[in-house]
Amino acid sequence: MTATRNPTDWRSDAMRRRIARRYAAERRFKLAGLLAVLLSAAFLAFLLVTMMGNGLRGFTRTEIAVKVDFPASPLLLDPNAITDQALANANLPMVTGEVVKKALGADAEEWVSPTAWTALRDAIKADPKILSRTETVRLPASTAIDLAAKGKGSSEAEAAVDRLNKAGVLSTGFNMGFLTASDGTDPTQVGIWGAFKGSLLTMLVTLALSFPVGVATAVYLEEYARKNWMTDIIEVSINNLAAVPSIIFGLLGLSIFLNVLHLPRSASLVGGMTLALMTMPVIVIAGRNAIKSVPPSIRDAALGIGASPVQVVFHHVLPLALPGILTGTIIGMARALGETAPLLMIGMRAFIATPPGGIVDPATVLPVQIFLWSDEVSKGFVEKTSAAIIVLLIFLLAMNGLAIYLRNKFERRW
Amino acid sequence: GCGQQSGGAAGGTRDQIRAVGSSTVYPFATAIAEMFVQGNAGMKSPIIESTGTGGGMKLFCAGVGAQHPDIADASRRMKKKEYEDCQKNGVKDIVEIQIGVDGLAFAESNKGPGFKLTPKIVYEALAANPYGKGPNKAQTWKDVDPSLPATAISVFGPPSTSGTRDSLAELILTKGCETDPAMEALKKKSEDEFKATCTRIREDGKYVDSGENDNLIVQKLAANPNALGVFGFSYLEENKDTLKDVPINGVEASYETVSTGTYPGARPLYIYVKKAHMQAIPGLQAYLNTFAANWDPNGALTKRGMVAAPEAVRKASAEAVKSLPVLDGSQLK
Amino acid sequence: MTGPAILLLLAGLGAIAWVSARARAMRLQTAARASGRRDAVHSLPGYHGWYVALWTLVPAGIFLAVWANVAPGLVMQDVLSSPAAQSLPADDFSRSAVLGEARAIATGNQAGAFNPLSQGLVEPYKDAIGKYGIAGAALALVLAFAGGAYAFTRVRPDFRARTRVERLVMATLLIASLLAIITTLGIVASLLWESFRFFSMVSPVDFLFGVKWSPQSAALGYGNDDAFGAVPLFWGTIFIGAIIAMVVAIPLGLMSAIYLTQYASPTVRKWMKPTLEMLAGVPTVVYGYFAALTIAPALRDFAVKIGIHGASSESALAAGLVMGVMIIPFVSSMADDSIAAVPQSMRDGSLAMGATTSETIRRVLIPAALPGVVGGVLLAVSRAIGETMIVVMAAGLAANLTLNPFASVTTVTTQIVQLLTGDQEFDSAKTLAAFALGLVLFIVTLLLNIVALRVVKKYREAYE
Amino acid sequence: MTPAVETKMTARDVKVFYGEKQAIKGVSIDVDMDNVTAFIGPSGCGKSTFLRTLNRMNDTVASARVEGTITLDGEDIYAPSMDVVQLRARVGMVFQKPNPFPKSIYENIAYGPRIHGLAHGKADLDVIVEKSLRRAGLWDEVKDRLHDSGTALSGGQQQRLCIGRAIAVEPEVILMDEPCSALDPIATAKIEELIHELRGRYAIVIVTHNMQQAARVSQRTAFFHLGELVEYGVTSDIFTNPKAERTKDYITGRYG
Amino acid sequence: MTPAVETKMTARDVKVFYGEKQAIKGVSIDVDMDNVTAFIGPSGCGKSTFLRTLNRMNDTVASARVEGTITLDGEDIYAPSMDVVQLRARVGMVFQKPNPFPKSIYENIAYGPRIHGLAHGKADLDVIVEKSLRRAGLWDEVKDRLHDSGTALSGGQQQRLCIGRAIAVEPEVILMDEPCSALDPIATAKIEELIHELRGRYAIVIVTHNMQQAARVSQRTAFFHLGELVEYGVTSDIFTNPKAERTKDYITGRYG
Ligand SMILES: Nc1ncnc2c1ncn2[C@@H]1O[C@H](COP(=O)(O)OP(=O)(O)OP(=O)(O)O)[C@@H](O)[C@H]1O
Ligand SMILES: Nc1ncnc2c1ncn2[C@@H]1O[C@H](COP(=O)(O)OP(=O)(O)OP(=O)(O)O)[C@@H](O)[C@H]1O
Ligand SMILES: [Mg+2]
Ligand SMILES: [Mg+2]
Ligand SMILES: O=P([O-])([O-])[O-]
Repeated sequence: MTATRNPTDWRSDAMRRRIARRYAAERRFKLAGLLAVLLSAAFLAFLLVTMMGNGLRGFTRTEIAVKVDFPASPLLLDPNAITDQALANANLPMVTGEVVKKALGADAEEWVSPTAWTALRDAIKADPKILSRTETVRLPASTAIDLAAKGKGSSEAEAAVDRLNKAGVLSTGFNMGFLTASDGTDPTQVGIWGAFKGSLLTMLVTLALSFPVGVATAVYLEEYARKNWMTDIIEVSINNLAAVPSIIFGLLGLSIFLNVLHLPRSASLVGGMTLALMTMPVIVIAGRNAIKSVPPSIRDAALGIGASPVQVVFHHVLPLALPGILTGTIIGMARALGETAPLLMIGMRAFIATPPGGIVDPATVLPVQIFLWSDEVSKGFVEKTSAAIIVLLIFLLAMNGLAIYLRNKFERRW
Repeated sequence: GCGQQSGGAAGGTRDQIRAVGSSTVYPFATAIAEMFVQGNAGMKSPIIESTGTGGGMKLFCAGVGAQHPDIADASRRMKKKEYEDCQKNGVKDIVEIQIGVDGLAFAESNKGPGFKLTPKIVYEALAANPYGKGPNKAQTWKDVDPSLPATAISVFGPPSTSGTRDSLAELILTKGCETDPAMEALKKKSEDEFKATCTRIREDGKYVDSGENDNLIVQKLAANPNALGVFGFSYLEENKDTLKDVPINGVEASYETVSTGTYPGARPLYIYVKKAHMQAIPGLQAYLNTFAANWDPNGALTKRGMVAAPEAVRKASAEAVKSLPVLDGSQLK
Repeated sequence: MTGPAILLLLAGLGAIAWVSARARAMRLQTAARASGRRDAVHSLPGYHGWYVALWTLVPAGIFLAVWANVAPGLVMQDVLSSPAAQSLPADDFSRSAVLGEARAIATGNQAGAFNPLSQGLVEPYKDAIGKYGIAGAALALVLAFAGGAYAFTRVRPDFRARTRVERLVMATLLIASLLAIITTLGIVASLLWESFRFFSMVSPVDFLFGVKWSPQSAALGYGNDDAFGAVPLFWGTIFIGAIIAMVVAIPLGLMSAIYLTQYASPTVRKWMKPTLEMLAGVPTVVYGYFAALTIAPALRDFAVKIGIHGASSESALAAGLVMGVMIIPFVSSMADDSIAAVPQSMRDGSLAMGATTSETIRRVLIPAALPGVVGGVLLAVSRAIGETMIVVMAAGLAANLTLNPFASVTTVTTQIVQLLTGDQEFDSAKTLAAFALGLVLFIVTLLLNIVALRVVKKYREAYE
Repeated sequence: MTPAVETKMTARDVKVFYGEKQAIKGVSIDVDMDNVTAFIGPSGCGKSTFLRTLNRMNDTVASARVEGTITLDGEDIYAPSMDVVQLRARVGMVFQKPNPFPKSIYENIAYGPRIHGLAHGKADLDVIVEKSLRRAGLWDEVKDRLHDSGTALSGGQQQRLCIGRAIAVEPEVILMDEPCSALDPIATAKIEELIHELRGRYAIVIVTHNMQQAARVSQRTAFFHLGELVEYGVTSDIFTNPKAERTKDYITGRYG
Repeated sequence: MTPAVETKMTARDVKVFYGEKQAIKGVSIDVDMDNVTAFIGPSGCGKSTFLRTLNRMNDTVASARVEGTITLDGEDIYAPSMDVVQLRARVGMVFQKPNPFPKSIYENIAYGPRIHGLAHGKADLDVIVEKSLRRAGLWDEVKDRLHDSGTALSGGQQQRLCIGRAIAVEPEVILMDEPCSALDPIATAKIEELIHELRGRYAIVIVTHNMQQAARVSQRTAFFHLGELVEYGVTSDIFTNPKAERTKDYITGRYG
């Protein structure tokens, strides 16, 4: 041992400077942390704002009010025999063109959407008596006019919009069709209902398969499995499945469900099965954690008065773990709802203009619809893509929000 | 459960039309699908997948039955090899219908330098092995032709499964290649070698294979003023505000030049239908009729950027829709 | 008898079995209890009910499942032996087409025949289907009755019905958990099988070490030689997922976790944590769209402005940057967990020595949590390299071996999508290459995952 | 050591292993009906382990293995014919930390009778619940809030609830593992009082680390050390006149 | 209660709140240099809480709030001018469970001097490490494996390492919160011996739940109950002749 050291002089200048330096470092470090948080949040905000900026316009559409003198139009329809087929045979697209030209001028045909005649059809269907009088019908504007009316159009279209505005026939309103229609070729006419229903059916299949299996597995592994090689393999499999890239599940779906089992291509059934394989491990892991967090003292209590192991689990452990399991399930389902890549592999990327009727019908899902629209030629699709993204995000955020709420609400400190 | 119903025997059921193939035809096929649904009350919407002409042909020729598509969309004619493939798999009676014409358009961003190209330039810029003289060394357009700017060669184009790519090879590259007389000799010597020399595209990143989505190419071009893009004429039409045409041999791609065939990149568009499916799949005939009703010069398809076929061709096609003549494989190349 | 009807009938039988067995057990037990012996009664009456109901339903159900697979064959045989079947075409393909159509008409799935031959087979089909339908239903009912009766005779006060029922519950649970293994095996088998076919066309050495990737030219018939060198793909994947994305995600994720756990007030934490978690909830297709439409062009403009002319509008940087943002919550939640797992006593120990918070974090907490953090980063890397939509939409298809972040590179997942969408020919090297790539991806993520979990587990154990 | 009372449970040469490790090294003991038996000993000596062999709660620990014979009313409780579920109903258990189910007070008590089918109808069950709560000395405190959550009670009340829960299935033996160690002195006193009242009706075994408590509530005391039963006898003898050296050292606070 | 020794720390009417709940209810006490002061009392009475006010470790608990005055050498340690970092270096702390950093033995000791800049160069640091380990009575046991992990030591060694770690920054006061409760009797004896040796060089405060230990190591004992300081005085007095009734009850094992 060397000579005893002098007690530290905490008041010396050197020590004071040192401490000041240490506090400065402390502040810098804290600031770096704050910046990291803010930067991450800013990115999220930027993303959301961009999507909103582009997408909100997608929920509206421009309409042109056209006065239609039905008796004078080249329409050959008997007001007393309006059937779908009669309407289909009436060559409405041509009639619509004529009507528009008559009302707004020779070049006006370009201004309404190519599918504007459906508005005419719907008006006649709603009230066949219309055929005997003059009536104002609101026809959806073409993409060019629509964009120009929203301030993003070409110069010609803007000139046309000016003219229409002067005539007072242009109006912009909420686009109900966007929520009720399906995929289409004309951006003013497309909607998300088909894809949304496809998503719904797919999620239904996913949930029906992954939830029972996932919970059963979690219960077995956490409560009953003895530690042996088989449990080890199951555990390793599940942990690994949870980390397998989603596209690999797509490959599995393609080569097994489609090519070996010959299940129908593009169907929600196969999509749901593929996503179920992906979601199951998430539920298992969440379920195990939830079960694990039920304190052993509850099990002891039940066992101690003579409950069987199965009763212990079904009477006590599962009800207590349920919020945790549900949280995990919602998170897993949210992930599945946003998943795109594996579904591309099994052909859920086709153009399908009618909503699927069941789980074996060809369908697409919201994220894939977004992907498809993002590749569309017409510029009108940009805002529709963003609008669809907004819808998807609302759902996902709601699901995640629900999960967070559940987690906070039922978070127990035993 | 479902496997037994739809798989197994070829019967099964499908009440929706299924079409696959060309991304060039895709917008027209979907537009027709939409009109078909609106014009035929109670019909389900056809399912249309854009796989590229080649990919579509493979699916189409895989067999007859519910799990195989009814229609193949094509931006070039069916190849002999594909026809034989079809025959081998029991797809015997095929009906060929030309629906219109398209131009193989070259485009650049509005901010681009204003290229002027010839097939020869394109060939020398893009060939893997120009005139069989070893790997392509051209880095900038100027290396190919002194009149062009010294910007790096960068062409976005469709992949090998696409009919557009085949058209590029046939209509432009081969023409450019044939400007060298030595190639004539080569063609006589070995067809295969000639094909490889004249159509194989370089793979060193100068030609960027951009997938089936022509729209992606459009977006990338808009963002990249020094690049060129190759795609269907309709895409150019739709994006006139961001892109401009690059003339070939001094001819601009326009409705007139394409329809009259003066534009070197003009090519026919087809759909192929399985005759065996005509009665099995509800609405198939009506779908074809809808096509026929809309391919006139002032029809709905031209509004979407398709170029109408010459009058005579349209007449023949309309006749084909009615009588459904079986394609004779011996005419194919 | 139709499927739903028989199922409904069985369900009814099950319910009856449950109710009657339960009632009987209750009666018997009341009598037995009077004897006073505690073990005279074993299970609650409800368990007897379940026991008998299960014996009624399970054997019959299993039989029906088997029957549903056997019956079509029997029906087919019957139909083939009918006189109308003698005129069927010889070749299998058209023959099964006709049979399939006839069956579809017979079961009401199709309205009319387009092959005249099949119309004649509709009646034989209807007959056969009806015959075997009734046979199957009858057998199922017999089984249900037999099972139920057997079980019913066993209802006695001290019969251990609960044990039996619980055994079945356990078996069900076990079977469910085996599904994970089956899925894993399915993945491995399908990947291995297709990859094996691929490697019989292309040498694995060329695939793993080749530097030229041009499957399109292979598909055009220029030969498979040196068209499938996957090194540029591997590089692109690593460049985007393991380098650029991590450069973004690690500092931001780690520092966010530190700030939120160690500095932020409870209110800030309560709001910011879910906000950051939202980044993980945004679907990748949205990130892809955002990267392709907003970030990539901006980056390209920026690059051109600072004088990088070769900048591509599909730069590795755009995809990597956005992917990094997506990964932030993974890193931060793993870091959060690891830091939280460091015992409070470590923190106290350091603070009690007079260390500042940041000194404690940097010199005690992070070193102590390092294995956990590293494990988390490995998991994040495995997540990033498997990510598909962002790169499909924002990264390029050009297989470049480059270090320039503004250049375009392609990744394994992009190529898988590219190779498999549309063209589905299952024996070309081009299609199979997708599976070989999938196999590599699977193995790599698996290894990363195993290593990461090991590391994390070891680390957890250290503080238990 | 051989009192003239009814012997309820006997253990003969019981050994317990956790994997390789032996936690109980051949313990023989008789538990009788009219006395409260206390197990004392330093931490880790195996008191809890041994207690849990008496109602086979050790079955739930995968690594645990029990050798030797334990009988209840002369019947081997480890015999294959013994139904564990019934055994545990007959040999009730109260744990160190009060562990009521997160259900209502009523449901806590009613759970056992329900799964064992002891009640016929709601009225019957009500009677059982009231009786059990009365015996557990909790009735007056909770009779107006039977449908409040059991976890909302104070620690001492919770522990009495747990005792009531055990009583509700009419056990013959009650095992208590340090039932007061998580409680404050007042609650402790209440539980001790309750044990006094329950004595005679049930055979009671209590593990405690508090020697004063053992002295207060028990008539027989067993001293464990390192998995062995060092000394077993009348409580007052053990505390005033321990025979073994180790017992003496422990009681005078030399270790533990 | 007023001995003629140097007073190191004083507390005057200290109150501590955890949120709404008051854990310390006005405690005044003097800690002096030459004695070991022991805090005893039943679990939850506030011993740890009060100890932690002495080096402001309670600052790290968000809900904790301290009222009253505490001085170190006459300086108010809760004054805004007081630097917590310095304070904690001057008032060291040893915890209940040994908590060496997961670093080498050397690094564990060197940590404090490093962050406070007490060593000038490697050689100087080596000297500090050796001296601290010697004082903690650990040098001979670890001198050949200074670069092994500190967590690889036995529990008793770890606790001595923690004491050495505290010593290395030259503190003036050392606070120990039940430093032996996680240790076996032999390790406990070693630590008690160490405390004897350290006495006089540092003012030492030790919390213990083991009354024998308090009797063995301390010269002054403070008895806490329900957040109050019930009695404070010379250890032998407290144990043989407690003034307060509560103290007496506690010492004779009536509760706790
Ligand atoms: N589940 C287990 N696995 C392995 N060893 C165990 C297990 N439970 C207890 N032990 C070991 O068995 C021995 C006896 O433990 P037991 O809990 O019976 O002691 P105890 O006397 O009740 O102690 P305490 O007073 O702390 O409760 C101890 O060494 C303990 O570490
Ligand atoms: N972080 C905290 N938040 C709220 N209450 C606390 C906190 N820490 C301690 N308490 C409460 O303050 C009171 C005194 O606790 P303290 O830990 O000081 O007691 P103790 O005498 O050290 O007990 P033990 O001997 O068990 O360590 C207790 O009622 C305790 O529940
Ligand atoms: Mg114990
Ligand atoms: Mg304490
Ligand atoms: O998609 P293609 O038209 O290029 O085949």
